[in-house]
Formats: sequence, structure tokens, C-alpha cells
Amino acid sequence: MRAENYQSRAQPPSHEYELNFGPNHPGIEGNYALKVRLHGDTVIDAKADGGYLHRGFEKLMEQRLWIQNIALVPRICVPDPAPMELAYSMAVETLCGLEVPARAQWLRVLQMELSRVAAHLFTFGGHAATTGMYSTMFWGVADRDLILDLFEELTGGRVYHIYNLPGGVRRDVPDGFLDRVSATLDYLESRLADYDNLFFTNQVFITRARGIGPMSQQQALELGVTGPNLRATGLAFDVRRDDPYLVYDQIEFDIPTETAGDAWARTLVRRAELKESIRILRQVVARLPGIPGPIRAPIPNPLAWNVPAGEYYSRVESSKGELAWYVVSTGGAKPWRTHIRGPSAMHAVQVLETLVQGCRLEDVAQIMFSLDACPPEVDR
Amino acid sequence: MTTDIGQWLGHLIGQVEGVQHRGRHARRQRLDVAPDALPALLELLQGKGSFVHLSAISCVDWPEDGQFELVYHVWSYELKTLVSAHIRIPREPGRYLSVYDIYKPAAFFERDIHEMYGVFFEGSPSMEKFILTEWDGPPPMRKEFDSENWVNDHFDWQDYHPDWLNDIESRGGGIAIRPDEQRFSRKAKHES
Amino acid sequence: MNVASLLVELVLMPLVAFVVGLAMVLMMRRIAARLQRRVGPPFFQPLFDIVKLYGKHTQTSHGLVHDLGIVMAVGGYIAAETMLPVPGMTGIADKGGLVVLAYVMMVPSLGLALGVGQCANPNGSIGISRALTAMLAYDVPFIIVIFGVAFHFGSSNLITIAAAQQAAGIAGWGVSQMPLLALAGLFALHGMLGKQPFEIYVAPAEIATGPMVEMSGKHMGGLFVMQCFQLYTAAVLYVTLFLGGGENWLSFLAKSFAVLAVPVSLAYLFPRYRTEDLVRLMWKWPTMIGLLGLAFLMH
Amino acid sequence: MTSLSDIPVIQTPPEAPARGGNPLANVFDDFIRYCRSRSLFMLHYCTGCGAIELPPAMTSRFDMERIGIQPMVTPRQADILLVTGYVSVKTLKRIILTYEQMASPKYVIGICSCTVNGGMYWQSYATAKKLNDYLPVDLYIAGCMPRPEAVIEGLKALRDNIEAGTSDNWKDYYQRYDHYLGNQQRLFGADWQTPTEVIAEAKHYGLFGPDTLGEHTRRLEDHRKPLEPLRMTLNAGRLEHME
Amino acid sequence: MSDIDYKAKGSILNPLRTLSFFARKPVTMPLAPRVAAERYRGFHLNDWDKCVGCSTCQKVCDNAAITMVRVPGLPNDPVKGVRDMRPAIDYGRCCWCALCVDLCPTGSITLSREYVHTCTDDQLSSYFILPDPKGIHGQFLGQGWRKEADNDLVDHARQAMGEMTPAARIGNFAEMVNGYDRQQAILEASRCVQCGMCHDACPTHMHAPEYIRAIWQDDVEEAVRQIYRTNPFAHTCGRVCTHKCEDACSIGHTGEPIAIRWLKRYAMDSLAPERVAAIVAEQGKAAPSGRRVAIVGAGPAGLTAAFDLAMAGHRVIVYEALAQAGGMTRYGIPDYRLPQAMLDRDVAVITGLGVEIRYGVRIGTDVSMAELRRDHDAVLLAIGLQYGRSTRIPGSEHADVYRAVDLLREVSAGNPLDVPKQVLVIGGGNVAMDIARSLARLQKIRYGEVGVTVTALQALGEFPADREEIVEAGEEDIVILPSRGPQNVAIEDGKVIGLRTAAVVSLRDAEGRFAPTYDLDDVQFHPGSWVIEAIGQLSDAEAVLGSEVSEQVEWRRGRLATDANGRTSAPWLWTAGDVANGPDVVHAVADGHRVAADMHRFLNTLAEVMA
Repeated sequence: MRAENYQSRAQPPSHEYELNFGPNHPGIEGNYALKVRLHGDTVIDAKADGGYLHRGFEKLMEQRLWIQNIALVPRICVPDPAPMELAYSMAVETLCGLEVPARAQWLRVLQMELSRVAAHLFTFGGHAATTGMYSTMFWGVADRDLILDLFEELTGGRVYHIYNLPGGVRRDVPDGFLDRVSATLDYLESRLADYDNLFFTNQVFITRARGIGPMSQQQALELGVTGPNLRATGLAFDVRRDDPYLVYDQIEFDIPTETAGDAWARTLVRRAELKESIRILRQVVARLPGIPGPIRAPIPNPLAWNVPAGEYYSRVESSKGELAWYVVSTGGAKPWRTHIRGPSAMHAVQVLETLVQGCRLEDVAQIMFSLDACPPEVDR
Repeated sequence: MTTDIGQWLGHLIGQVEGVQHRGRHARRQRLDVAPDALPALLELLQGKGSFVHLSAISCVDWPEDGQFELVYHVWSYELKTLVSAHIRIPREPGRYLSVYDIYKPAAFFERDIHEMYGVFFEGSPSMEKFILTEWDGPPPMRKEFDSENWVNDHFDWQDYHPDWLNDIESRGGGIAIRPDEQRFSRKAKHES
Repeated sequence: MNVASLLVELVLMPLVAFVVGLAMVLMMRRIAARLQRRVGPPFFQPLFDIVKLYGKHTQTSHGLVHDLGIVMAVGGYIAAETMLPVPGMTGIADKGGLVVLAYVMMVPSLGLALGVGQCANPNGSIGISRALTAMLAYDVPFIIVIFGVAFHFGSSNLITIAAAQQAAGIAGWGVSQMPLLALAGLFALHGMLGKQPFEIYVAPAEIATGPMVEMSGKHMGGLFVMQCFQLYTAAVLYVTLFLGGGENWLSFLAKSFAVLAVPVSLAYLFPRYRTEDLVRLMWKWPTMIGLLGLAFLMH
Repeated sequence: MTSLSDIPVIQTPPEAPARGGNPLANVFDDFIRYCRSRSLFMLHYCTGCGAIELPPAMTSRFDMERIGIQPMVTPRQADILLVTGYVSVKTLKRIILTYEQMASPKYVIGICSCTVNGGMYWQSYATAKKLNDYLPVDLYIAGCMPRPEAVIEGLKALRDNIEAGTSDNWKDYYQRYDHYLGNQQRLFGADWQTPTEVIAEAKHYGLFGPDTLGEHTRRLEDHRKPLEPLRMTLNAGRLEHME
Repeated sequence: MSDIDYKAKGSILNPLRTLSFFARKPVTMPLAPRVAAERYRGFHLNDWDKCVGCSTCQKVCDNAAITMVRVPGLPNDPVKGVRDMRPAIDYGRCCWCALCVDLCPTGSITLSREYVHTCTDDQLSSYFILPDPKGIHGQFLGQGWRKEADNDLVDHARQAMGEMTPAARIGNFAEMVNGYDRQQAILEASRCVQCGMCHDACPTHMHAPEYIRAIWQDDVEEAVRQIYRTNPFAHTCGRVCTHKCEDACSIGHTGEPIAIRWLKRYAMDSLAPERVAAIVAEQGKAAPSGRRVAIVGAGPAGLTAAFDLAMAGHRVIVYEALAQAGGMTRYGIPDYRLPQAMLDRDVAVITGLGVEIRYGVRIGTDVSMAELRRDHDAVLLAIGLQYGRSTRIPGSEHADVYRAVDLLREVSAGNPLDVPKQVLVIGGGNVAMDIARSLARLQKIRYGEVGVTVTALQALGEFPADREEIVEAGEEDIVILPSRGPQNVAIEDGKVIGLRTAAVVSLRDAEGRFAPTYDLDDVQFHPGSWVIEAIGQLSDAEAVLGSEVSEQVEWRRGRLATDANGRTSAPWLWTAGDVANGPDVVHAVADGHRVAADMHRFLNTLAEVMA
């Protein structure tokens, strides 16, 4: 026993008290913190505290060659790294005037949508776990792993694919890969019924999620909300369709929306998006074999690659929302400035702070996970 | 489509002085704006132009010009166009007006720019640190801040003494890059 | 009964309870694993956990009350074990009876509340206030059930109750005689175990396991032991009240594990209720069913 | 509060208890060590990107529970601190606090390149480069990030080390506290202090080493302030009425 | 949109269906690690036989994780572009991006499918490994990510060099190669991976990586500055260098080497002579030392030495027997390869430093060596190999049997030649090609058609001449007959009518000495009015030195014996260039530097002694 080792801290007497959510807290997504002030069980104020995952990406990128940054960028958002590569590559391509071959574009769609499915499965798991339903998490993460297996086969890496290069992609699909994609999609579709039974139609979960963290469309627009969170308020905006990139304009897909803007609506939107992504992937699998061509536009020697001076703001739809890169080149071998606008920069800070006000302590974690906020995107 | 928007935009910004318009890639329009004119322009864009979504505010450091460039990326859900409004402000004292009352998301970006570049935004709801709360160095994104030097001052690199290297060194070989390019230390082994 | 054999029983009964409880913990974790499509822990895992926790070098105590709280928690259950008749051993069951048992079973929660309060961790405090609220919630149907059973068998002595059921065969089991009360009892049992959907007071995602947040080393080990006892107590009490108690060890254990498997399996299929939902639910359905059962019984 | 000067400096670390000839003398110790190696609670703290491979390792596909590992949410209950990749300076402070709160024996696992020599972020002003400067590390798992199988192999290696009794770097933190504290001070400033009194603990558990005290612990003593009540830091305006 | 309605209440029973999973098998994998995918990016492998130690991987590495380590005992041959260095990898840095694989010029680095490595704190040195084909733990666990056509980032193709078509070039002596324009030069320069193999391979160790980088950065002045660090014959070398550097270029292992020579030419050509002179002057001439140096022969070696010595502040006087400076580069290399105006630029830079060239002064004839020695502190003999070897076959003493060097000298000097319609050249070296192609041009101008036949002892693949020379000669309708040994010059009526050759059976005897044997059953007759021997050159050092000095110095196998720095046994006399080492401009330049450095040292000690 060692009484001397512990001094309890005197708390000022108050009806209100403060609780630290994070950084070391299971209710927080990643390494992030939320300080909440409570009155009883009700949150009266909250303040986000970031920077635990700050690595200074934007500074690092200014010190590295254009090509070297390809290895760096996926690390900005770990649960959904693929769109980072894409957005950065697209910016460099635009600056260089590189024409990406059609096949590469389809391969990129394949990568993006697989990544989206994986990210959504992960989010469902995380969201369920905040309400105490660990089985969904165990399932979701295990099923996501099947997609990671596909990534491993296609790109050589499970999580960090480093698959895109400015100009195209690094590898073509291996033999029989598309069949395995189809098989995995079949499996995932068959699993959806299981998920519905366990999770999406679970009365207890619906009770927990409905009406939690509601956001009106007006509020969402004011706060800069994007992605599934915005669509859950009724605005059918999707960068893939409204600011098209790759070959999304040649692909059929719907943009699911809900109107209530609460945790349950966001979950439903993600669930529908998962199905849409599977639909997109089916089209990719069907059409990819018929698309000939190189998978990469010729690029200069990466060690001596001056990207022409200019600037570009490239945007893609990540699983979390609008992901944008502002890239400025002065014609040098390294970027002059890159600015990453992660969707979570909004969701994890202002939106979260706003939405948790007035909610119950029980729902704080749920709100964060239902927003699918990804702290490394905030911290960079 | 683009030209229409270009014309339309040209017409719209005709109402504000000190704005230059350059049509760029499809769905990307660039405006070069005098610092004074920006708030009025943004209000116009948001109010009349349906550019309700502030996608980001980027800061670019141009030490040779002694300027910071602030780029306001706004998006219209209706016109499906992104307008980037560029302004340049002097690096010293690095102060500018907040656009928080026009676009709420500005709070995050302005705070971020304040942390990373030291630009102060008057009227922003909070200029307190967020990411770099425990950082007392200079604003790290400024070009004059040398990250690698800072790292060398504050950290040691790992010390490796694998057997194979000892063996090669005993035969006269060894690390073949210049000591100043070598990024891990090779001090004498700890006295342990 | 001589004093020596009583003493032996008093030692043996908690010991048996502990061993069976370990197996119950293992079952619980294996059930979770199975439903989550995985393999689960090795056979001796619950034991390893407890031995390890007791074997920690650092033992952080937050003061005397903190230590005392754990002692109360474990002690309460040890006392309860001696009042639960098992095949061949009755301990002090005929002296205690249902009412004393019901009180004794509240001791651990109160002990925990004391101990956690001392830790001055807000998460712990929130957790314990939730736990006490939850206790209030499930105690209502629990008391109704206990009352009903005692009324039915005309005794609050568990030995008598068990004997009465065993004498009449399956038809005489509490579950056949008072199905509604048995159902309400199952709810109360589930609540008592604190498993999802009634798990709000530990809720890792909100309050970092609540009462356990400051526990480490042997305090945590104490809680692990307590969990063994808790599972055992709840299961055995239910078996004694409704499933004819223990005729022999085989059927006794089979019934206990089977009873426990029900709430434990359900636990992994549901998220947790909020506190007020929990209270509402407990005071609504089980209580209504229990009262209905009681009404039938009295009729 | 115990003052540093009260603590006698023990020159030689206490000798291990003499082991007699009785082969059963250590059975109990061995048993506890075996249990310890079979039951490892892992702190649920995602410090860096490597954390993304932990959910797969914990969940159904790779199921860590098979080797007795389960996540725990508070440092008090945890045995393993998994440092999953880069640690920003801000996180490093929390990691040290967390580590000091954990009950020994405790183990630190450094995952990914970043914990060894800075990894991808070797140029970054924001991340710490060598974890073993600040905490004693028991095991490293290579990869960027290591796959779940590699993580599990690492945990198995740790398990074997614990069973063999070779994994006791946690003692090093007490015995060479001055070294670790010095590195912490170099990074966080001279006034760095944690709520846990490591020196008092070292004394209590007989882990006082010749290097427990030194110039850095003296500096700590100079700067040490009594712990203050938590301040409400939600927003500046509300601070006053709390005082 | 969604098939679950927002307002749906859900069901409390639906989750119970999940209980069916009691009957289903777990999805958990076995505890042992799986085999990774075929292109998995695991730990590194390195094929030591393929690896040349170029260190490109080190440069492309994001994280400074790759460090080159010198491994004594491995092949180390700068001329072949092989170093005894191998990459070591720091797994405390590596991010497994595999850029090192994609950019490896030889394709030696690959990644394995192995991914498990753990160690305790005291074994951390195991994080720093020297990959070999077996892998991190000495156990090959399968090949993972490797370079294939898709992910190969090496830029294999050289920028095409524009040149005149054979038809356009054959009728004149205009320079046939266009040179790169700015765009091409930058693109070509961008292919360089800065491995420095060229620097090592170059006899004078030119700073090729630096000037290539400067060209890529569009900073031609910097490029010229880098070039002049080691080579005052920049224009010349930019055109006619034998480019050992390109043979060593690491890109050349899987693609076409960087056109280093053309890049040098581009840099030199794109700058006005005045700018070049100004850049050279930037280096700063040392204060006059008061020492005098005589250099015999204004060839590349002599002038390079003159350049260095002049920069060091010595008074340098070059004695040249012919009318113009440049030696063999002027009198041996035809204009279509090296316009004399370009050579003049190089010479002008050197004379601009105050080097005095006295033309038409033949040492040994006009001035004796003894006089030279008397008037100077040191003398450098850089007279080159001015005399052609003879085959000494029957008839070779005929007046119409020429040595190639003599004819080339005449062509370069602009003297009219009475070239016949059909000539025969013996030899397979560059000189043979030069004379053949020069005469072909003269024939074309005079007769409108080419009649040149080249016979050489060697098989076609083993010609000493540059491959491109042979190809271009072929394009210019020159007939090349490999593996034929000259037997005799056919003379009829006192006139040469042709050459008889026999097929070569073998060139060397069992010990590898040069001793050709012929198949005398296979004799051919090649008609022609001139026979030109281009089988090597000799020097006339003895004549220059004079008998007195010749007797003082030591000789070795007909050459002046020197130490490693070109100093003869006479302390005041050095020798450099072709006369000392092989016939090649860049070697001569290298020689000039080496000797000049030694002379400078000597002159300095002399100064100290005097003081």
C-alpha cells in the first residue's frame, strides 16, 4: 500500500463539473480529446482539444519531393487513407497537365470505393461500440479485413496502399483479382442481412440513436458540414457527382439522403452508401476488363521532377465528406505549400462542440462516432 | 457552362472594387482581391451568389515578397463552382479581419492559420491555440522555421551497432555517406 | 449439525462458488466469442486474470475506505454464498432465508459505492450513481419475485423452497408454478448481472468502465472475484427459486449454467439502454409481469 | 509530500531474494509469472496510426483473446502500454502520465518504425523520435504499420519473455529515473512534473538504483509545485467564477 | 432512399436471430502468421549480384532510412560502374512505400513477403539491416513487391539526338550532330539519378552529377562552373569524349545511359565564350609565383597542365610545333565531329589566362631541350603520339601507303588532298573510322560517290572503335570488312592497286598475347589506289628530348619511365598525355591535371628552398 503515492485532487464545489473525454478514452475516436462540462448528466458546454496526432504534414511535405509525398499523404487519415492519395495525385496531375489513362481512372475508382466500404464498416463498428454493442464492432472489423486482403493483393499494403502516383496507379490488377472482388462483394451483401438483424433494425439501438445530435440542413450548411453528415440533413450533395472526378460521371449510383440529420439518419445514410459503393464496385468489375491501356501516364524521373508553377484545389469525396487539397507549386522539386482540408476538421471541432451541447453524457461518444470524425485529419 | 459562370461571376464582382477575375480549370474560378474588398466580396458571393460553403481558408507564405497569401475557397451548391479568392497581406504585422460572421467554419481555419503562421484575425471567436497548445516555438509553418534543425536540437537519433556492421567496420568498410548527411547517430556504445 | 462441519461448509461453499464462478466467466466469454465469430479465451483465462491481478507489484490504494469497499463487495457475496444451498451443503441457508439474502446481495453494490467514492474520480462517481440507480430499478421486480416465491411456498427459507420443488418434480418447479414471476425474475437477473442492455453503469465509451476506473491490482482482482460470485449467486438463486434447486451436482450445475446462458447470450446482441430507459423498462415490463404473476398467485 | 532529500540513496540495488536449494521454493513465483504472461490487459489508447491494425487484431479475425489479451480502458488496470506509432510531443506527455499510473509489472510495446527512430516523421517538429528515451520499452514490433499477425507475434514474444522472466524493463524506469526524467525535461522543459511520485514509489518497492536520483531529479525538486485542483478551462470567460 | 425507414421502430426480436451464430464456425484465422500476398511490401531483399551500389534508393527514400555501407571485398570498378557499396535499411524509419524498388536502376532491391520482426530494447540493432537475397532473418519467405513494367519509375529512354542524315552529311565536313535544345537538355538531365557513377568512372572525375543537376535546374552558368572545375577542354569533350561515364551510368543497366557528353556540349554551347571566360575567371588566379614552366605540345594534356599551372600563378609557355593548338584534337579529329571553331574556344579560355603558346617551335630542332631546361624551372613533355605505326606488310613502304594520322593532319590543316576514287583503310579503331569517313567526304565532294573499304582484324563486335562510329560509317556507304588480316599491298606498275587480306583464325595465342593467325585459303583482293594504315601511333620523344637528355632519363618499353604523377627520372621533367598514357582526350586532360598538381608541388618546394 502506498498512501504517499496518491493525492486526491480537491474539486471545487459545484453543481457543474468537467469531464475529460480523451485523449486516452475509449469513447473518443482516435487520439483526441473533448472536455465536456456537465450539469448532472447533461452537457452544457464542450471544447475540443486536438493536436495529439499533429505531425506537421504540411511542413513535412514542403521538405520532400513530389513523389515522396505520395508515401506520406495516406497517413493523414488512417481509417480511410485512399482518398488522400487520390486528392494529392489529382492536384499534381492538374499542375503538370498529366492526362491520366482511362484504365488508371477505373482502377482508382475501384480503390476508392473499396476504401469507402472498409471505412463505413469500421464506422458502424465504432458507432455500435459506443452504445455498448461490441458484436457489431467485432463483425464489422472482421469483414473490413476481407477488403484489406483485397488491398493487400492489389496494392501490396493492407492499410497504406501508396497505390496512386501522379499520372496513374502503380500496379494493374493481378490475375483473377476481379473475381475475388466479386466474391467479397457477394459475401458482404449476404452479410448485410445479418447486420440488419443485429444492428440496423435493433430496437434498442434505434432508440439510442434516433434524435441524438440532430442537425438541421441550415445548421449543417452554416457549419460547413459535408459528406454523409450533410446528406443526412437532406441535401444530396456528393463531390463525386457535383464536382466530378475520375470516371464517376460514367458510373451509375444514387446519392442516399435522409432528412432528420441525427445519429440515426447518419447511420442510415452510411448504410445506404455502403450498398451504393457495392453497386459502383460491381460496375467497375464489369467494365474494367474492357478498358485497355496503360495504367500510368509517363512521368519524369521522380528525383528530378519540377512541377510547373501553379496552384490547384482538388476535391474528392472521402467516406467522411469533402476532402480537399490546396497545392501550390513554384516550379520546384518540392511543393511550396500544401493545405489539407479534411472533412473532419469541421466535424470533429465546431460541429461536435455544437451538437453535444444539451445532449446527455451517454450520447457524447455516439455523436462523435456518428459524425465519423477522424482526428488525424484535424491534427494533420 | 464555365464561360457562363465566368461571365456571370465577372458581372457579380463588378460590384466590388479591387477584384480581378481569372477563369481557370472547369469549376475553378480564381479571384484576386484587394484585402479591403474581401469581406464585401464574400458577403456578395454568399448572399447573391449562393456560395454558402466555405471549403477552406489556405495560407501561403511568400517570405521573399514579405507577404502572406490568404486563399478563401468557397463553393456554391447551386452553381457547382468553386471560387478561390486570393488576397495578399503584409507578413508584418500579419493581421487581418475575420470572416467568421460571414462563414462560421472560418473560425477553425483562422485559428489554424494563427497557430501555424501567426496571422491574427480580428473578430475571430477564438485565437487560442488548439493543436499546438503545448508548443512554444515560432509558428512552425513559416518558411523560416527549419523543422530539421529544430529536431536535431531536441532529439537524438537511434544508435545502431549491429554485428554485421561491426564486422564490416573491422574489415575497413562501413557507413559510406558523409556524416552530415547521416540521420542516425553512431556514438560509442553506452557504458553499461 | 455440528460446528466443525458447519465451518467446513462455510469455507467450502464460497470456494465452490468461486470455482463455478470462474467457469461461468469462462462460459460468458466463450459465448461472446462465439456470437462474435471468434474463438475466445483459453480455459484457464479467468483464473490467470485473477492471479495476475493479485500478483501485481504496484498496489494502488486510495485510502482505507477504498480498501474496505472492496472487502465489503467481496465479503457481501461470500456471505451470500453461505446462504445459498447447494447439493449436500446448506451452510447457514436455513438461518438466513430470502430476505436476509436480498439484503446481503445489496451489500456489494453499497461497498463498491463507498470504495469508488473514495477514488475521487468523476467517472467512478457517475458510474456508481448509475449503478445504484440501476439497482433500484431491478430491485423492484426482484423484490416482487422474492415476495411471490416466498408467498407461494409459504416460506422464505431457501432449503424449504428447494425441497418443495424437488418433491413435486418438474411440475412443482417454480417456473411451472409461477411462469410470470419466473419471467420477471429473468429480467431482474439480467439487470443484476449488469450486462447489456443494462450495462450503462460501466459504459466504457462514456465513463471508462465507471466504478472500475480507479481499480487496479488486487482491488481489480477483488472485482474479478466478485464477478465470479455475482454470476454464481444470480444463477444459483434463480435455480433455487424456480428450477427446483440442486438435486445433485450434475443437474444443479447444468441448470445454473443454462440459466446464466440466457442473459449472457442476450447481452451480446443489444446495445445498452440509457439510465432512464433502463429504469423505465425495469419498472414497466418486469414489474408489471411480476405484479401480474403475484396477482395470479394470490388469487 | 516526501522530499527528495529524505530518501537515502542506496548504492546497490536490493539483491534478489536468495533462492534456496528447494526446487519448490519458486513454484509460487513461477506460477504468478506464468499467469502474468497468460493474462495481459492492453491499454486501449490509440496513440498513432498503428492503432488501426489493433482493432483487427482484437476482433474476430485475429482474436487476441486467444492468447489472453484483452483491451482495458484505464491505465490502472492495464499491463501493456501499446505505443502504436508516432507520438506527438503532446501525446508523449500523456503517455508518460499514463505509464506512471499503470501498476507494475507493466510493459511497453513500441509498434511501427516511428517509435524506434522517428519513422516517416523524422523531420517533424511535432513528434518524438525515440520512445526509449522517455520510457523503458520491452518490445518492438517492426512495420509501418505491422499487420495484425505481426502484432500478435509480438505479443506472443512478450508473453514468452515474461514467462521466462526476462521482460522487466519497468524496473529500469525506477532504477534509472534520472535518465528518463532528463530526456523528458529536455523536451518538455525544466518544470515538467507528473502527479505520480516515481521516486517515492521506487523507495517503496525497493527499486532504488544508483541512477534513480541525479541532476534532473534535483531540478524536478526545484520546480515541483503542489498539485492544483483541476481548472475549468472550457473557455476563458468562465474561469473567474471558479476561483 | 434507404430500405430501412427512418421512422421504423425496429424489432427487439430481430437481434435474436443472431443466436444462429452459435451454430456457425468462427472466422478467426490460425494463430501463425499468414503468407502475405504476392506483391506484399514486406522487409527488403537485395540481390547483391545485381546491385551496383549506385545509392539511388538512398536518394529516393522519404525517410533517410537507407544508408549506403561500404562492404570491402565486393567488386569495385568505377569504369564498369560498380561500387562495393550496398544499401542498409533502418526499420526505425522505413515506411515500406517501395519507392526504392520502383526507382532502383538495376532492379536489385525488392521486397519480401516477410513481415514479422520483433525485438527487445537491447536488440534494437536488429532494426538496422543490410538486406541480402535471403531477407532479414536469413530465411527467404517469398518474393513480394518487385519492379515490373507497370511500376518501373526509371526513365529508360534517352532524348533522341538530332543529327544530319547520311545523305546530308556525307558531302561536307559540317558538324553532323545538332546538339540538344534547352527543352531536350532539361528533359535529358532530369533522367539522372545523381548516383555519381559517372564521376567515378571519368578519368578526370568530372562533376557530372552536379552539372547535370544544374542543367536540369536550367542554370547553365552553374553547369559550366562545375564543368570547369575539372576540364578545360569542355567544348572538345562535349563532342568527342569517349564518355566512360556513360558506360558506367547506372541508368544504363536497364535503359539507355544519360547522354552526359551531349549535356556537357549543351551547357558549353549555350553560353557565350565571354561568359565562359568570366566564369573561369571567377575561380580566381593565384598571385604570380615567379616560376616558369615550359610545356612541349599544345594538346589537351599540355594545355590542361598549362591551365592548372597558370591558375596556380606560374608563368607558362607552351611550345607547339604546328601552326595551331589542340594537338590530336585538332589534327586527328575531323571537323564533322569537332568543328575547329569549338576547339578554338577552349584554347582561347586557356590563353586568356596568360598562357603563352609559341607556335611553330619544334623542340629538339628549333630549340633544344637543354635550352628549355635552362630557361624554365620545370618542363612538361606532352607531345602526344604523332607517328602512325606501320603494318610492315610487303608493299607498305610504298608512297601511296599512308599513315592515318598524317592524312588526318593534312585534312584538318585544310591542305588539298589528291584523294583517289577507291581507298583502303587497315584498322578498326576510331582513327581508322575518322580517316575513312574523312576520305569518304572528300571523295563525295570530288567524285560524287564514296569508295572506302575498311578492313580490320577484329570481329565486328570487338572493334576498338565506338559503336556509333561504325554504324555511322556504314551509313555513309563505307564498306567494313571485319576479321580480315592484311597480307600485302598489291602494287602494279609502281602504283598501288589494292590490298590482299586473309581471314583471321585467331587473334591471340594461348597465353593471350597478340599473335594473329590467318586462314591463307581465304584470301581476298580489295582494289584501291591508296592504302591507309590506322593501327596505332608512336611518339618521337627521343627526337624531342635530344640525345643528351634521352640518355639521362630512364626508359621503359620504349616509353619514358615515370612515377605515378608523370614525373620522369629527371627531377625537372614530366610527361603527360598520349605520350604517357592511352590515346583519348579525357585521359589526356586527367593526365594534365595530375601532372600539373605534381609540378605545382615541386615548384612550391622550389620556392621554399629559394626562400
